[in-house]
Amino acid sequence: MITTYLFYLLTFLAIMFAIRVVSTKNPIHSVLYLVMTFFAIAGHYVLLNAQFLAAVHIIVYAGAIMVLFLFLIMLLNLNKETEPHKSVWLKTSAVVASGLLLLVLVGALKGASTIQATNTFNPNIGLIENLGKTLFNDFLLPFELSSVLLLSAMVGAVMLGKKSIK
Amino acid sequence: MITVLLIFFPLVAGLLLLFVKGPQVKNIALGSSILELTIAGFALIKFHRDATTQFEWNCNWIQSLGIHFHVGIDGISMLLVLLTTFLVPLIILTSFKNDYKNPSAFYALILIMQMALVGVFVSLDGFLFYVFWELALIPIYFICLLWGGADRARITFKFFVYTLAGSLFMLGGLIYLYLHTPGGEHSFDIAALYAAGQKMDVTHQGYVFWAMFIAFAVKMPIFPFHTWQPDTYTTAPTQGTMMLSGIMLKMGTFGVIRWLLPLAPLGVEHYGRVAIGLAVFGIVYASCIAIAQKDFKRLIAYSSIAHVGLIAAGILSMNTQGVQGAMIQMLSHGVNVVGLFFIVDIIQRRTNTREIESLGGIRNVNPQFAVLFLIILLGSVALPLTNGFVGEFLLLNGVYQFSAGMAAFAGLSVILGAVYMLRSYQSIMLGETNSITASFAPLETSEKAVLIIVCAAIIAFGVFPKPLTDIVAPSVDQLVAGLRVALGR
Amino acid sequence: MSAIQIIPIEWYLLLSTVLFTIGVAGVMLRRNAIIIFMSVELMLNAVNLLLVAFSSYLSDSKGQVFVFFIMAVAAAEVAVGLAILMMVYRNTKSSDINILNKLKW
Amino acid sequence: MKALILLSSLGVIALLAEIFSVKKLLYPIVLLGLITAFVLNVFDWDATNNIYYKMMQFDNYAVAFTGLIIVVAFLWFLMAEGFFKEESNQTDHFALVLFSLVGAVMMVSYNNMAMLFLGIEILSIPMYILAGSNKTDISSNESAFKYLIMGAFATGFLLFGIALIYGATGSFDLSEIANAVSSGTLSSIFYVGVLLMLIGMAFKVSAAPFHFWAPDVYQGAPTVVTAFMATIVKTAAFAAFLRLFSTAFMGAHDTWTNIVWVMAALTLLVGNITAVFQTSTKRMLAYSSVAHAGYMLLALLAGNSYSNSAILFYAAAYSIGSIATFCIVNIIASAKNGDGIDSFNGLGKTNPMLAIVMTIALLSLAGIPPTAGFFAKYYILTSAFVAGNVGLVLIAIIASLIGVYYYFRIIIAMYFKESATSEVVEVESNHKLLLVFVAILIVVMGLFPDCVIKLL
Amino acid sequence: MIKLVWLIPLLPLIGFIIIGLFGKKLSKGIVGTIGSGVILGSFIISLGIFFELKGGVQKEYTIELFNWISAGKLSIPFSFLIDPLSSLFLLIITGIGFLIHLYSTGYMSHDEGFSRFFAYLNLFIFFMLLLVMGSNYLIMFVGWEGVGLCSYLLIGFWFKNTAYNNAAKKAFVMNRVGDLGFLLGIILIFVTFGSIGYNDVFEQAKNMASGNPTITAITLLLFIGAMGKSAQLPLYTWLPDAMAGPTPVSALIHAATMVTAGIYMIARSNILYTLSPTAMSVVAIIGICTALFAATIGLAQNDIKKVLAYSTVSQLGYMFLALGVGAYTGAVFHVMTHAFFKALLFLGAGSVIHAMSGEQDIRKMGGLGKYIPVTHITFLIGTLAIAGCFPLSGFFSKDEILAHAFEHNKLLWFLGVLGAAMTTFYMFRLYFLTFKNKFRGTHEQEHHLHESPKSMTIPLMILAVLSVVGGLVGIPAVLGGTHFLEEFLSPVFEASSFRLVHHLSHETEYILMGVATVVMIGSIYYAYTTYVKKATLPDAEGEDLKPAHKLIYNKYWVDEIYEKLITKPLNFIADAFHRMVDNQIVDGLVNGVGTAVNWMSGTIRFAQTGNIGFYIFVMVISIVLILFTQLF
Repeated sequence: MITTYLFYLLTFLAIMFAIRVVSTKNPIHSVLYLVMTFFAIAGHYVLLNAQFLAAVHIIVYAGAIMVLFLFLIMLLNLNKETEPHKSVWLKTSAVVASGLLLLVLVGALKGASTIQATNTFNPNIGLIENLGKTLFNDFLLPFELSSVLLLSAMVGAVMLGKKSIK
Repeated sequence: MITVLLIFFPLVAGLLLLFVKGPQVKNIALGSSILELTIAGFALIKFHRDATTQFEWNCNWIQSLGIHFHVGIDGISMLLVLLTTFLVPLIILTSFKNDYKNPSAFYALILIMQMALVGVFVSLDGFLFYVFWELALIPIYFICLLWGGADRARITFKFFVYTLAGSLFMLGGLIYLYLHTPGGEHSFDIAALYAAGQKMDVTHQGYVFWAMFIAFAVKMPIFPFHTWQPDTYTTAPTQGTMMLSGIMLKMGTFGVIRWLLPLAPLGVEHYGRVAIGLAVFGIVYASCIAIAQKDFKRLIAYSSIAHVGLIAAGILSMNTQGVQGAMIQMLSHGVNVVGLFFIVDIIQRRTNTREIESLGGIRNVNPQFAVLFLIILLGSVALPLTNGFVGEFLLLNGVYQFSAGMAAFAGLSVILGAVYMLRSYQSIMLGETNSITASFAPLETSEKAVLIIVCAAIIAFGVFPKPLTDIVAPSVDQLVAGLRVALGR
Repeated sequence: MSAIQIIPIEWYLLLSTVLFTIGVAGVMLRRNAIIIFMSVELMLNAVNLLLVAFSSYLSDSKGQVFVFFIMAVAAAEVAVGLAILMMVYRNTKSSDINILNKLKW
Repeated sequence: MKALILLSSLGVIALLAEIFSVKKLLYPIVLLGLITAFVLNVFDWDATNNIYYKMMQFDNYAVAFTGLIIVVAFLWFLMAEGFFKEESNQTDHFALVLFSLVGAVMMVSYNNMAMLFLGIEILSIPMYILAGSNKTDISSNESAFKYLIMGAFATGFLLFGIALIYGATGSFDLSEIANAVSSGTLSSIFYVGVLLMLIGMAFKVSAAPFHFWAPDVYQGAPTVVTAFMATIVKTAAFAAFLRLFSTAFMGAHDTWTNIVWVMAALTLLVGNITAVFQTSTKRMLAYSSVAHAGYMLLALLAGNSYSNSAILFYAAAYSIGSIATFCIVNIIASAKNGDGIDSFNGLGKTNPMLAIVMTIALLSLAGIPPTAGFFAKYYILTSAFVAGNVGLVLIAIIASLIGVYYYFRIIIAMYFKESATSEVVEVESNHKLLLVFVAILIVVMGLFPDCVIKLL
Repeated sequence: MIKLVWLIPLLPLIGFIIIGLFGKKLSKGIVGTIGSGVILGSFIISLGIFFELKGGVQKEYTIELFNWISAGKLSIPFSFLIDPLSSLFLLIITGIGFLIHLYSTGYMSHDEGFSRFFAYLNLFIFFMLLLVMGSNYLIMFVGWEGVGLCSYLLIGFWFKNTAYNNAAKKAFVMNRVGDLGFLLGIILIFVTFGSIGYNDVFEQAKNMASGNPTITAITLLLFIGAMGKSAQLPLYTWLPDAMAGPTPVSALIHAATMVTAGIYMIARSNILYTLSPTAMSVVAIIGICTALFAATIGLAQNDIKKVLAYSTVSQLGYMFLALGVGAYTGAVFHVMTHAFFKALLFLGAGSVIHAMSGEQDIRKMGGLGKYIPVTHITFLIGTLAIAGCFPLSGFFSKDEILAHAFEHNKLLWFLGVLGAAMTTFYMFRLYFLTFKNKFRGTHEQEHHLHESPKSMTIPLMILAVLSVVGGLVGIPAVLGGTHFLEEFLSPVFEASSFRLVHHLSHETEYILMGVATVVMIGSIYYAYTTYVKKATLPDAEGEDLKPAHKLIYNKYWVDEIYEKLITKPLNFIADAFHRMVDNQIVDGLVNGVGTAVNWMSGTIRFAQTGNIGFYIFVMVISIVLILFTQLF
């Protein structure tokens, strides 16, 4: 039962914080709410027996990515509620559109219960050992190639970030 | 082999011409076109007067799609190859007094266009035919765009898109047939396409008919697909107009004979009456409009619509007289219209106007020109013993067998043609001279040569068309017989 | 006790759909580029959550491994995105996306 | 596969060149590397194997597309030499382009969603950066920014789709998914996943109504980068799109054919119609690029034996034509300080060579015989015809007529309009060489298309 | 001789080519000699052939030169048919043609277009010969159109004058109207009989039943051609206008030869017409109507040539009347006699005009008899001949026609006699006004009056003789003759005469002749009293006329009606088609497509707002739509 309650709680938090992320005016607050959302999601990961992933998630998102955001906001001095408002009309239409999307998606995804698990239940699936095996056997090639991704992101970020030398 | 030579010689000559500069360009162009005519003449000598396809050349081109470089000449093709190779030297000769900028490109384009035209007439593969068909459009587009008259950009563009639109429908029709070719492998070979078309039922042949008819109708052009034509003819440089009206127009009529009739005989039988109706209406319609024209070049353009309408009607009535008449008339019309447009050119270069009303009395100053003009005019109004008559008589005969009423209506062009041609002749040549025409310069040698050749052809073909009919008759008979079989008559 | 044995998969599906939609709404609603980026992150996290849920439900580790890649990509995207944002900011002194509408029609 | 490794290494070499100060040599090394990669790639022909736990399938399809990508990349490098002359970011540019090529190769050879996803991202992220590589130019900034935000947004949907498909089938492997589809009833979330992936892919190939990014991004990015996007990125995206839908989702085609039908029609019409009014050649080409995606969608939709080679040929014809046009637009735009159509005025007189090549390229793009573009269109139409999509064929015909309309505006400007100045635009000799080569290639491909279509 | 038949048309053609190409360089004498000489050559050959036919057993020769047109089963040889009918026409054409050529050497001697004139004349003879010699309808059509062309060229001979050019054009176009009918008729013949050779067609036709609707259609179509060429109602208006040409042309083409082509054609197709009583009736009715109609107009004309022109129309009407009542021989007979006296009258008129220095208005003439005696006498002979005075040629031919008409229908006869009375009246009116009383012209003209040169008067004299004796070839049995012509032509009309049997008692014929003669004398007397005794003059221009007079003076306003009814609407339609239909609707549609694309482009591109928010919004909406449509 506790799991169920935890699920409800985490779900509630995640959605609440997520909504705050998009609705808060101050970017700093947004960042912080997003961090909170990430924590809630990490909780879900734990609930789903993905302990390792939960840890990585916290480290990567809350630790690295979010700090990057904060850093940039501070650097560019954006921590003010300077964002001009979109007109009500636009906001309404945006909300309606996303509401519709939600409706459609929810409606479309009703049939998920027919999914049949092919494997027998294994609670250790999210453990580092299992993941490591999968990652370095099946997914070795993408793993290696993701280095190319990160490398190019790095090169790119540096290139764009540095001042042009005239 | 000779067919391949006929196709590629002008191309090579044209490409080489691009690298020639200086005053020799005209002569080289003329020389190579005459050489091409010689090749055609050689082919004519070796040509057996029967219905077989000769000088065939068939090799794989796009193997995976069953597309071959398959060319050959039968009577129908022979006549049009002759027309093309005969007219191109004339057309080049007509330009000897024009000073075009960048002449090497001009003549190269003409020769390349000749290559495409010959290609169209000898193709025995649907895809190859289409490629040549489209290829012919590019040089003429640039000829018109680069050397044309006022407002040419818009007009030539309209012409290009219009004809392209038509041909795309044809492409659709060809692909459709290609996908229905019998046997395991699809093929674009003409025989396979014929077989594919003829085994379809009326409805599907109807699709093929309309898809291809539109392409040909635009090219010819037939009412109501003609509106690109007067503007284009008027705007294009004279040689371009001649290429367009003298030869390119025949692509449409040839297409109907070679590709439309045997591909969809039932379709033609079933829907042809609408097409013939359009063509016949177009004859009278265009003739009427010609009466209202003030610009002589435009007048001829409209008269050309009228003539070609009759040709189309004759072909679509699917009998020997109609088709044979069409073949003869294609040749005659090609010669006549080149002559007429050259006359416009001569007048325009000397007087800087084509306004019928503002001219007059040229006959007083230049009787020789008047006589040559008159002969060409008579050919155009189909006076007996000129080339125009033979074709027109056979065509009317063919249409009559389809429908007497249609023939009578189409025959109105006999009257209306006389009305507008004589009216313009009177206005331009007769009466007293005025300030514009008083100093009408005498004909240059090259001009005289062209006009005399044209006139000679007009009379020779009118008096003794047999050499031409002999070439084409067996093929036409075979075609019509084949159609009879296909229609179960 | 794993959640997967108690909580039906639909719930997770629903949750991630909601989160995803909130992310979409954020992208549409906001004009501040940074918040838009964050909304995109939210979308990606919704997907991550879904993948993890499926992974557990199917007892298949591939789903979780996939999440790693998404994280890597997200990190890369954020790095590049923020670099671009910084560059834009240098030129326009703003992070308002509506300023960036010179290219149109 | 070997090509993939070589390309990655080339990228790293480019980065190292900065350190070892052999920048001067880099350009020839890269060209040489591309040639080598091409040769290595040829050796993979007919060596069909699933490698690395079926992560990749380097079948002939992949080899053919990889070959195409390398060839186009080679031509692109010839064209874009100036882009690598800028001292400060030289190696970065090299590395980014090469890395994106790695992504492209992944996209044509993947057999696993992870590879697809990574491929897309590896291709896209350098593109985001390169689009903004003209750092002080606000248009370039805007371009990069729009590309990034919208790209990331679309990636979200793509990933959501992948997740759903994973949920429904328990696999990321294309063949396993295909098996699952054919083996029986799948949960409805699978179909949602298919549609969401379709949307993600449609975005990448800039199919309407997910094409909005393309014109803006293409216009704002430096011209050479635009050329890269229009050719290699588009080719790779289509190869990926086709591979995904012709293998994994073929069994579920009822779900997506209607959508693709509508998308193709919309793309054709919107792309072509909107291009008509453009005054900037670059933007016009951007819209035309959208339109060309529409034609390729036709083949994709057809899903028959013609589709693969049709898309390969179309991509090849289109890419080569685009390389030529973008090269000339780049030359003209830098010489005349603007890429408006009127900057082409009188080019036929001042630079006949440029004008002729441009004409051939435009004729190819417009699909006029005997150019490659014609056969490409023809082949696409055939495949659509075989599939019975006559309505789409009609739309495509109409669309290509409209296409002629705007391509010819440039031709008319070159030959008909008078130039304000009669000065001759300077063209570097390597560009001349490239252009002549490309022009010949266009015609040769148009005349002998068999050499390409026989591959697949 | 028969082997030389190809020379008959070839000689004029050679003459045409020589004069046409080198005429400018040759002297007038040589041109005249060549021009007339070739015709004379043809005439001699024709004469030879005539006698060969007359004497020989074989009455029909077909000479094939080459295969002209062939398409499927349609095969048209270029070949000639020589039989009594064509040989008779050959004689008329070459004979009168020669005389007129001769006359022209004098008449045209001062014209700068002398050589051109002879070239045209020779060409005309060539085509006219083709017309009558052809062995099938298409060769006839060749000649038919060819003479039309020459007529066009010769009417507009003085091409600087716009009115003349208009007249020429009108002639050509009106002829073309008829030609279309003819052409369609030929095609129908081909469709019906599978051939257009006379022999094939007539052989098949002989076995057909009378009243076959196809035959009626063919004959009516052919008759349309005849109406155009032979100036019958309603296509006659070109002929009076054609008087714009030089007078020899009027004599040759517009009186003696070309205009009788229609009669030749129907006579040639007699079997077809015989088979169609309907067509016969139509021919007869149109003929008599034309005869009367033109005669009434002739009563009030003041231009010497116009009077003769209307008289020609009227006489042609008689010939058609003859054809319509089945008197084929009579029609041909009248063609011949009419050729003599009408050529004579025209040439005489030409001589008068020559003397008057170009004046053609008879109100300004008078008393010319004493100045130009030869012309005067010959003109009088011609006038008497046309009036049908015994025993001049006109008497016999007209009598034959009227007799057949009487036999066929009394009303037709009555109308015919009425027309004859009018003919006599206006011809004598012309004669009296021209040659009697005092000269009414200017002094200058009077001073200038002189007899024409020999080259002109000799033809006049020859023709006068022919007009007198020409009737002798057709003296009817009732007057003790053998009617040589009927016998000679009988092979041609054999098949028809088999179906049309004539019975008319001698008494009746005498009475008819008597009536005709009385009427003629009455008319002459009335004309004499009016114009000689009372010396009445026709009203001058612009005077108020009585309604009936006004009506005929203005030729029933037919030209004006045609102008309103045909020319104006045609121009209006042409203009409407051009401006409205072609430019606005047809081309408008085409251009409209372009404009629409442009407009759409201008509109749709604004969807590309440049705003990321909007792009994303559209994407989301599209996604919603896609999911919604596909999943629900």
